[in-house]
This record gives sequence, structure tokens and C-alpha cells, in this order.
Amino acid sequence: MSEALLHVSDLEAAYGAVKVLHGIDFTVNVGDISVVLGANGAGKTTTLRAICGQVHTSGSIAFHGAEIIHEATADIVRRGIAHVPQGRGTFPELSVTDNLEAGAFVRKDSEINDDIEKWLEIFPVLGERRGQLAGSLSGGEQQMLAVARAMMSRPRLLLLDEPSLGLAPIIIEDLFGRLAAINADEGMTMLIVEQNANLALAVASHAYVLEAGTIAISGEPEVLSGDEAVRRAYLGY
Amino acid sequence: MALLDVSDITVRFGGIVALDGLSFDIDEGQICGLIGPNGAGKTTMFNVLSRVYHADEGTVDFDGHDLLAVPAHGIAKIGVARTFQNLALWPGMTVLENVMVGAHTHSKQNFLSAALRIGTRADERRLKARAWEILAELDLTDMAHHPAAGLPFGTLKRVELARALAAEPRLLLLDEPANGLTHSEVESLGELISNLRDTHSLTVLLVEHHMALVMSVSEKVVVMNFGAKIAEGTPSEIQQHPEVIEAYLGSGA
Amino acid sequence: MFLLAVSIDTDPELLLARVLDGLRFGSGYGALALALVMIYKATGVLNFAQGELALLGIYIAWAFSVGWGWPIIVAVILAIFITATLAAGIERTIIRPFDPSNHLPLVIVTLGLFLAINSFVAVTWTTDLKALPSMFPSGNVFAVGVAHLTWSGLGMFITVFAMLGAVTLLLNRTKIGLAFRAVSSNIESAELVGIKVGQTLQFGWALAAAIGTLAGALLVPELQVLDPNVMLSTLVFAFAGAALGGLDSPKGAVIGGILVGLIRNVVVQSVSFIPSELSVGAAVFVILLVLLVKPSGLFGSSKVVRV
Amino acid sequence: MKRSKRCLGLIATALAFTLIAASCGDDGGEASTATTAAPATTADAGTTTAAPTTTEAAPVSDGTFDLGGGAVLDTNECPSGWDDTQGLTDDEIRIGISLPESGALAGFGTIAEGMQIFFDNADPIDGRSVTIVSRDDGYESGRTVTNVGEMIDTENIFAFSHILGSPNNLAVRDTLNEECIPQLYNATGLPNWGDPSNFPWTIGQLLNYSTESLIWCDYFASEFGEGTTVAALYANNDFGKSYQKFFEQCAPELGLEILATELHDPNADTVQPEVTTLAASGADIFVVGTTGASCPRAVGGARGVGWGATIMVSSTCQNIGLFWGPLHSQAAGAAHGIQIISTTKDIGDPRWADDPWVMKVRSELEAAGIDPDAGAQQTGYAFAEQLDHVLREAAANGGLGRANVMQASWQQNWEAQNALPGSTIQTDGANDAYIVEAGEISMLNLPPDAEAGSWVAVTGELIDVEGDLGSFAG
Repeated sequence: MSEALLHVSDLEAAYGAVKVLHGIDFTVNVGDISVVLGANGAGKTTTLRAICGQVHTSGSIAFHGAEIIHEATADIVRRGIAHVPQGRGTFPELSVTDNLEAGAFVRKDSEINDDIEKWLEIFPVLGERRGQLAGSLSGGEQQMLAVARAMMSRPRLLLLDEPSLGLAPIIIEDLFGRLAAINADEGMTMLIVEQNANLALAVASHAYVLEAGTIAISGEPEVLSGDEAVRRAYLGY
Repeated sequence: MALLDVSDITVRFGGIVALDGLSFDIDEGQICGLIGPNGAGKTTMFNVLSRVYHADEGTVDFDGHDLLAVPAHGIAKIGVARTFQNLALWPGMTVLENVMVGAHTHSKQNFLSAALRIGTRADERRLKARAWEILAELDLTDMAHHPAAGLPFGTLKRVELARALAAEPRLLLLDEPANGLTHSEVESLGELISNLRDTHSLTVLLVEHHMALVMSVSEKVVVMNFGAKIAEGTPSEIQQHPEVIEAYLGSGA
Repeated sequence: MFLLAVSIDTDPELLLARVLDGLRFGSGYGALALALVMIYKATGVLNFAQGELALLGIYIAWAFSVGWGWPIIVAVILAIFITATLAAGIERTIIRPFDPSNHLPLVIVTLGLFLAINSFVAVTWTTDLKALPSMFPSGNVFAVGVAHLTWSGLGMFITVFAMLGAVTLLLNRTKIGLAFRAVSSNIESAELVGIKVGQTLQFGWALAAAIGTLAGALLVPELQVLDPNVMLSTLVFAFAGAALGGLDSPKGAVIGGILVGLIRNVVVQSVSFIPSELSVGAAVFVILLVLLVKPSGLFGSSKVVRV
Repeated sequence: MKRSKRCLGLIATALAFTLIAASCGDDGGEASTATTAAPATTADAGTTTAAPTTTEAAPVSDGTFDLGGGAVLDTNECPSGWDDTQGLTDDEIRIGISLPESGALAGFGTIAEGMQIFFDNADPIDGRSVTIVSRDDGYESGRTVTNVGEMIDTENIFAFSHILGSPNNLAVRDTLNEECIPQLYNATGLPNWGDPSNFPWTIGQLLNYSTESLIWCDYFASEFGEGTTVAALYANNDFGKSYQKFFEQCAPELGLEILATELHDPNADTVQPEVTTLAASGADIFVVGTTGASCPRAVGGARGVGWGATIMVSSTCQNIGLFWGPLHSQAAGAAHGIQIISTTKDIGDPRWADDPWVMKVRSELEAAGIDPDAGAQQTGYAFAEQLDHVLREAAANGGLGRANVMQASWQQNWEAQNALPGSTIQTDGANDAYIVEAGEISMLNLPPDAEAGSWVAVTGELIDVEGDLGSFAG
């Protein structure tokens, strides 16, 4: 029924001599929100960085049928993958609109300014602060900006690394609501690493648990919520 | 009796009022949660207590000391230690070395003895022994000789905690210690904080967005918004507080 | 000999002469400081070889103009293109292989470059004194006593601000400028929006070398004669200007450089208790005092990050 | 041509006290014994009494040699195994020299070649020829130390001569004095080399900067008269301060008024801040006591602000091609008329075209395949005349030996062919420790439309301060 957008197989990654991923396989289908859960140090962030060509890897990463494992980050972005890294990853010394314009760096079309206005409407709190430097925004606002900036490249796959980190509960709720809306309205495929498992599973169509560099469990969110060990470790009930 | 008494603290940056007459106190041995929306001024309050920022008005009494009269480098000496939201470790130094830096506050060395290298060896040995004890307590022994750079975020938060403990503080300020941890890891962090409070005779001020952690370990919770206190009370009182639900917790809490 | 009491020369003609000297030399320091700031903004590294890249450009301009008899303006433009190309090559071959977040090895590489370029110039053109023609007409706009506003001084002042305007437009109105600002702000995020960081930094090196060469071509004729050591103390003043203006602000670099020129020519010379023979040290000392009061420099951004 | 030294009695008295003050004040009395004799004898130098001739000075049987003025060379203090005649073979006198043959001052590297050409054309000395052994030090004093050490160990050196550079000579002075090896005719103008009481094995040759400033004083006072105003720029180092110290003492004595003085950082890129200040004084004379690129920068800066003073530049800035050609192409005519002290016959000066010495220099260099007008060989050739003279004096009076050569060096009275007519070379140990102490004023002829410039004599009169400085004693 659904088409595979990203197909990862036998992916290994290491920082120097320390091996972090020991051969993982998974698939993200078009239009899905896939969620990766896992303990501190399990390799979640490394998985996202590997997809973007930011760590040394071996194995295979097929995006839309093309092998991208040895491509440079800038070229992978051109293929349609956008990454919102942990800790927001905006340009603190650039204004809100300049951040969005930088997000469209790989685009050459004439609709960039229209898109900027569109995202400022979707995140009205950014619209109020369009001339302000990103570094002066609050944590929640910066996270919104990071998502909008990533969307400005008109990606086919959005990677999000712990978008709830350091945010107040009410803001996290709002953010996930917006992510679900983007998924629904734009058909945006997402791969999300998240510690707030309850919220993440609520929006997910597929989920994985990473343990010590391998995939321990995968399946529909209901499958994971039904698992006793997953419940105890990640959901807290 | 209150170990820390914050009274009427106001901090202004240019035209912005970051803290607006904030007052609260913490009894000796208490764990106090400090919560509020992003930008409410929690980290600013931490920076006032660790003397990074200057308070325009108000007083802070710590165990009879006027804390605002103590210079930034002197607060560790009188028993205040903190961790940082976005980490302030030396990435090139090992975990052990980072923790030893924290223990240096209690080194007997002064400028002259350090210059003359009097007693350096014995001092160094003592610092190292102390650092190893704390690493064992926080389950960090395995990575003692690993450089801080390259360790997972959650682990680094624990290294920061170890470094703060090495200064042998009486008041410990923790800034978002649960970042990057799974639910079960957060649970064990909660137990760790409670245990450390008992074994090290600590008083703890905890800034955290992870409500399960705040509500399970705190005896008292202070809620801030727009630089001012909007509520104060026990965890259960706070969870029912309508203003707190509206501004911070949201409907899902 | 100086008296340990504050006394300030008050002869108005002399004061005017010193102000004009200060603006003239300060414009040159400001232009070189602008080159330093471009690299610092992009990489966080102070490029110790910046002055020597300019030196190389000056000698190339000298070879074209004095050696081959070409008009000085043509010679300078060619020298700018040659040094910019060379700097792009230097970035690609000996800067890019290093980890951009580890500054110490990079600083050492720039120090090595400094020595290599200096030796190359000394061997190629010898250490004998030379003269680089000015791009401006000779003579004075006006003269009162010892105070002279020369056409070249006026020309330098205008050129430096034109250069600042061009750099500002380039950074704020072009795509490469946006990429440059993005890389300066956050390298990892820049990669993640598809910016080729290496090429952007290469552009920064080329631009800085071009600015530096023009700075040298403006300043050196004011120094009467040229030798391979000419950019050494100039670089110290440019560093001081960049620090005074705030290391990451192009506008601050130009104004800081001009202030250093004024401090050196007016303050150090006029105030009797500052020994003028320590002109380099005394100027730097005055700047240190300013930085004690305002550590981020006059126009630098002290990073405010709300959380 | 020699003119009367009408002002010098005054200077001499002033300087005698200066020297005592310098020795007591600066060096804690280290050299006090040497300077006690100075007042009487320096005052004597104001008269025309001739110094003792070399023939009167003979080695004393107990191993000590009287150098004059109380300075004594005692070979009993030399290390055991020291040999007075080391470096003398049956047919050779081996002389060592360390020079920059590479680096910024590589142009001076051919001095040794010029010296060898002189000796190759000279008669044998005591049946021996002179061999110049040369090493490259790149003007780095550390390498000079290495060179001198190696030459002592492996090259069988009798004496060192004409080592170039102040720091280079300072770096080896202690060693050569402890080892009792002659360090002759240092090719630098530092006044420190005239100190036989403390360093009897070391002697300089060139006009030194302190002496040069005395000649300036005398020239300004006699040519421009009392009340003439002066503004001066000095490099802020030992070199510049050698000028400053003596000029500031002799100028008031002779009625010159110093309106402004500026020291400049020798490494600075410009001297304009200092020159602008000096120009505002409007003084009649601008003294440029600096060297290198600062020389043309000072002159260009002064003319640039319209200051019409008579400009006197340091003798170190004599090379027209090096210093004044570049300034001329930058600001044509700016250097026209600046003045300088010359102490030797310039072989390119048409005045000396028929001079036997100059003709000899030219023909012997040309015979050796060298262009006499380019390169430093002519300088080396001229230096060699001084070395040749003392070797012959020593051979004729007591025989060739290291100590005897030193005594001959500290007791000279002769006329060099290379020197300007009328000047004599006189030394008398601590009473008169300097060799070249006379010069004439030359003016640079380089008008705006000229292609090339030349130095021309201003008055053709010799200004001689022979003996006035006594010894360094500090």
C-alpha cells in the first residue's frame, strides 16, 4: 500500500574507535511519522546524523531509491532531506526571516518569499518577531523556527531530534499538534527521535526502540504500547 | 529554618524586566522545584544565585551570608554549586579531570603555594581520591578516562552533577538534569537526587520541565511566569492550580 | 623624556595635523581590520597571515606598476584578483583539511603561512626598500601650517567607507552573503540547509585577501617606502582596531581602525605622560583600557541568548 | 683644509664629566679605575699634542702590556694552553670573519672577498701571507657565536677581524676576551668597542654614533651660529640613544637650542606621528638619528608637511640606491639637499678620480673580475688597510703575536690612504679609544627631475674631533 521513502539497511556508525550503531535496518514510508525511542546513548541521534552524512558510516541508506550513504551533507539536503538537530540548530546571529531564507538555500524557484510568509502564518509567534535575532527567541520559539527553517527547503523527509528538549509541557503539546498538522496538511514524511514517548507515539504511524546500537522492537505504536518492557522503560505506566 | 532566602529580586536587561520582585525561600534539606514556561526567568534566577548576573534590586540570604556580596568565584567556597542547562564542561578533558576541577575549590592551595609547588602532590592525590568516590556514586567509573567530547548528552548531564558535587556544596542548583533521558532513566535520576540529598546533606533547587521528576522529588514547587512568582506550594497543590495549568502544564498534564 | 604630569599640547594647527594623520593612517588600519574580521566572523580564527597576504599583493602591484610600467590602478586590481585566487587556493589546500572547530592548529597554520609568505617576498623581491605609487593624485586639498589634507588621505578615507558599504551589501543582499553569515553563525546548521561550508569559507578567504590587498595598496604609499617588514606593525594596529571595534563587526573594524589611528597620532602624541616611543605599545594599552570597560568592543555582539 | 677646532675645548671638558657620570651611574662603578685618568687626558686632546707613537710601546717582560691611559692587557690572565702565536704558520696569518652572506643583509657578504683581494696584492708581512677565513651568520648573533667557536676549534685562527653587526660582536666579545683572542675592527658603529680597560682584546673601527653626534654639534654651531634651533628624531634603541646622549650634552654647550626630541619605535611602520610633532616646532635643523626604512620615512614625512629645515641624517643612511632612490620615486625631490657625514673617500666621487688610493682600489678589484662600483668588495678592500697596518706595526715592533697586535691597535698614529685627507688615525688606550673621528659634510644632490643622485661636499672642510670622546668606559 505505501511506498518506501527511506530504506536503511545494515547501517553501522562510529565516532573514532567507538562503534555506536551495530547494523540497523528500518524503512520509512511516504507520509508516515516514524518515531525512534531509546535510552541515553543508544544511538538515536547518531542514526539521524548518519542519514545526513554527518558521521562516518557503512551499510546502505537508500533515499527514494538512490544510495546516499557516501554523499556530502549539502548534497543530501538537495535530495530532499531536512534535519532539525538536537538543541534547535538555528542561526542565532541571523534574524527570523534570514533564518527562513537560509533554510531555502538549495531552492532556486521564485516562491521563497511566499513560503516565508506562509510559515510565519503557521507559526504566528514567529511572525510577530520576524526581524528579531534568532538567539533572542525563547526556547519554544527557537524550536518552532528550527522546524519552519527545515520546512523551507521543501523537503520530502523531515528528521527531528528531540524537539521537546527543554520545552515546557504546554509548549511541547502545541509543537506536536503542529507537527501532526504539517504531516496531515503537507503530507510530510517525518522521522522523530523523542524521549516524550507518550506524545510521540500518539502522533506516530510507526515506532522503533533502539537499544545499544541495534533495533530491539519495531511496529505500530499500539504494538509498542502493548509491550510490558517498553511501557516500563519509556511510557511510565 | 530557611537556608536560602530570596527576597524581592529584580533584574533588568535594558528595557526588559527579566525578574520582577521574585521572592521565595528553601528550608535546609529541602528539594524545591522551580518551574515555568520557557523564558519565565528560571535560568536568570540561577544566574543571580551563582553571581553571573547582577540583581538590580532585592536581597539573597544564604545561611546568614549576604550572597549578593560574594564574588562569582567565591560562591563555591561558601557552599553553592550549580549545573548548566547546556553543559559547561571542558570537552577535551576526561570525565575524571572535569570532576577534579570541581573539587579544586576545596584544595588547600593558594597562589603562593601553587607557585612554589608546596604540597601539590599530596593535594592532587586527595582531590583524585575524592573525584573517584563521586564517580562511583554516580555510576560514571567506566568512563572516567574518556574525554567529555563524544559522550551522550544524558551522560554529560551526570558528569556535570558529579563536578558540582565534588565542590562539596550545601546548596545544589540543578538546571534541567533530566534532558535527554528516557522515562525509566528519569525515574532513577529522581531516586539519585533524593539519595544524594540525604547522603551529602544537600539542599536542592531544581529547574526542570519533566513534570514527573519535579512532582516526585520536590517537597515544594515554585512556579514562575514573566519573571514573577505565580504560585507556590506542594506538588499536588501546584498540579491543581488553575493558573499553572493554563500557563504551563496544559490540558494533558 | 617625558614629565610625569599630564600636559596636553594645545597648538590648534598641530592638533589638526595630528587628526588628519590619524584619519589617514587609521583608514588603512581599518581596511586591514575589515579583512581580519571577515575571516574571524567565518571561522573564529585570527588570521596572522592576513598582513602578509596583503604584503604579497603590494609587491605584485609594485611589480606590475614599477616593474612593467602599467598604470597603478590596473596593477592594484590585478594584484587583488591574484591574491584572492591564491587565498582561495590556500584555503582549499592547507586550511580545509583541519577541523574547523579546533582553532589552535589553524592559528599555527596561519603563523606558518605568515613566515612562508614573508620569506617568499624577501627572496623574490629582496629586502631593498621600494616605493609603491599612490592611486590618488599628489598634492593637498588644503594646508594650514603643518596640517595638510592630501588628496591621497581624502581618497583613502572615502575608499575605505566605500569598501565597507560594498561588503555590507554583499553580506546582506546576496545569496553568498547569506551563506557566509549562516556559516559564521552555526556551521552544522549551515550544512543542514545545504550550504557548502568549504566553498563558503573559501569565498571568505578570497574576499579577505582582496580587501587586505586593497588596504595595503592604500596604506603603503603613505609610508613613503616599502620593505618586507612593512605590514608587521600595521597588522598589530589592525588587530587592535578589530578588537576595539568588536571582532565580528565589519563596521566596528573600520571605525576601530580609524580610532586606533587617532589614538596613535593624537592621544599618544598629545598627552605628555604617554611615552610616544612606545607608540605601538601605548596605542595597544589605550585600547586595552577601552576593552576593560567594554569587553566585546564598541560594535561587537556580546552574545545574548535567552533560554 | 683642516679647520681649527674652536669649540672643542668646551666639549672635551663636558664629556670628561659625562663619562665619569656614565660609568658610576650606569654600571655601579665597575669601570671607575679606568675613568679616573680620563679628565686630564681628554682635556689635553683639545690641544694638538700628538699621542705617543707605537715605537715607544714595547711588551713588558712580565706578560703585561700597557695599552695607554691606564688600560693594561695582562696575558697572565689568559687560559692555560693559550698561545700568543697560534694561527701563525710558516707562511700564513689566519684571520677569521663572520658575515651575513644570506638573509636581509646578504649584500655585505662580499666584504671578506674584498679583504682577500687587498692582501693578495700586498707584500708579505714578516714573510707570511694573510688568509681570510669567512663564515655566514645571516646577521643572527647565535650563528656568529657558533661560527666563532668552530673557527677557534678547527681553523687555527690568529685573530678575528671586521665581524659585522652590533649584536653579533656583543655576542662573542666576552668569550674572545676570556680566551685572549683579538677581536679587531668590529664593523659596527657602537661606541662600546672603545673600552680597553674592560675589553682590551676588542677594538672597533668605524665612526661611532656618539662621535658622529659631536661632529653634528660642531658643524651646526660653526655653520649656522648660536641660537640655531634643532629638532631631533632618534630610534628608541641603543643605536638611537648613542646619538641622543651626546648630542643633548654638546648642543647646549655650543649654544644650539633643542626645541623638540622624539624617540620612535624602531619596528613601527611609520614615524609620521613623531615627525609631525617635530615639524610643528619649526626648528631650523632636523636631526635624523635612525636607520633603515625610518630614514627615508622621516625625511619624506618632514617634507610632506612642508617643513623646510636643514636635515642631517645618520651616516648609516648613506646608500643612495637603497634609501633615497625609493623615496625619490615616491616623492621626487624630497631628499634633495639632505646632509650627512662622510669619513672616507667615496670611490665613485669624481673628486678622487685621480687619487692614487682610489685608482689602486679600482684597478685591483677590476683585475680580480669585480665591478668596483657595485657590491661590498670595495668596502672590504678599504677595511683591510687598517688590519694590514697593525699587523705590520706589530711585526716591526716586538714581532707578530696576539698581545702585540692588540697593543699596536691601541697605540696608533698614522694616516690611512682610505681616509679623508688631513685626518689621522690615533689611538691611545683609554685616553683615546676610537679610530675614525673626523668627517666632512656632504649634501645629497637629487633634484625633482634627476634620474640618479650623488653626495657632494658642502664645504670640503674636515671636522675633526680626534680624541674628544676618550673611551667608552661604560
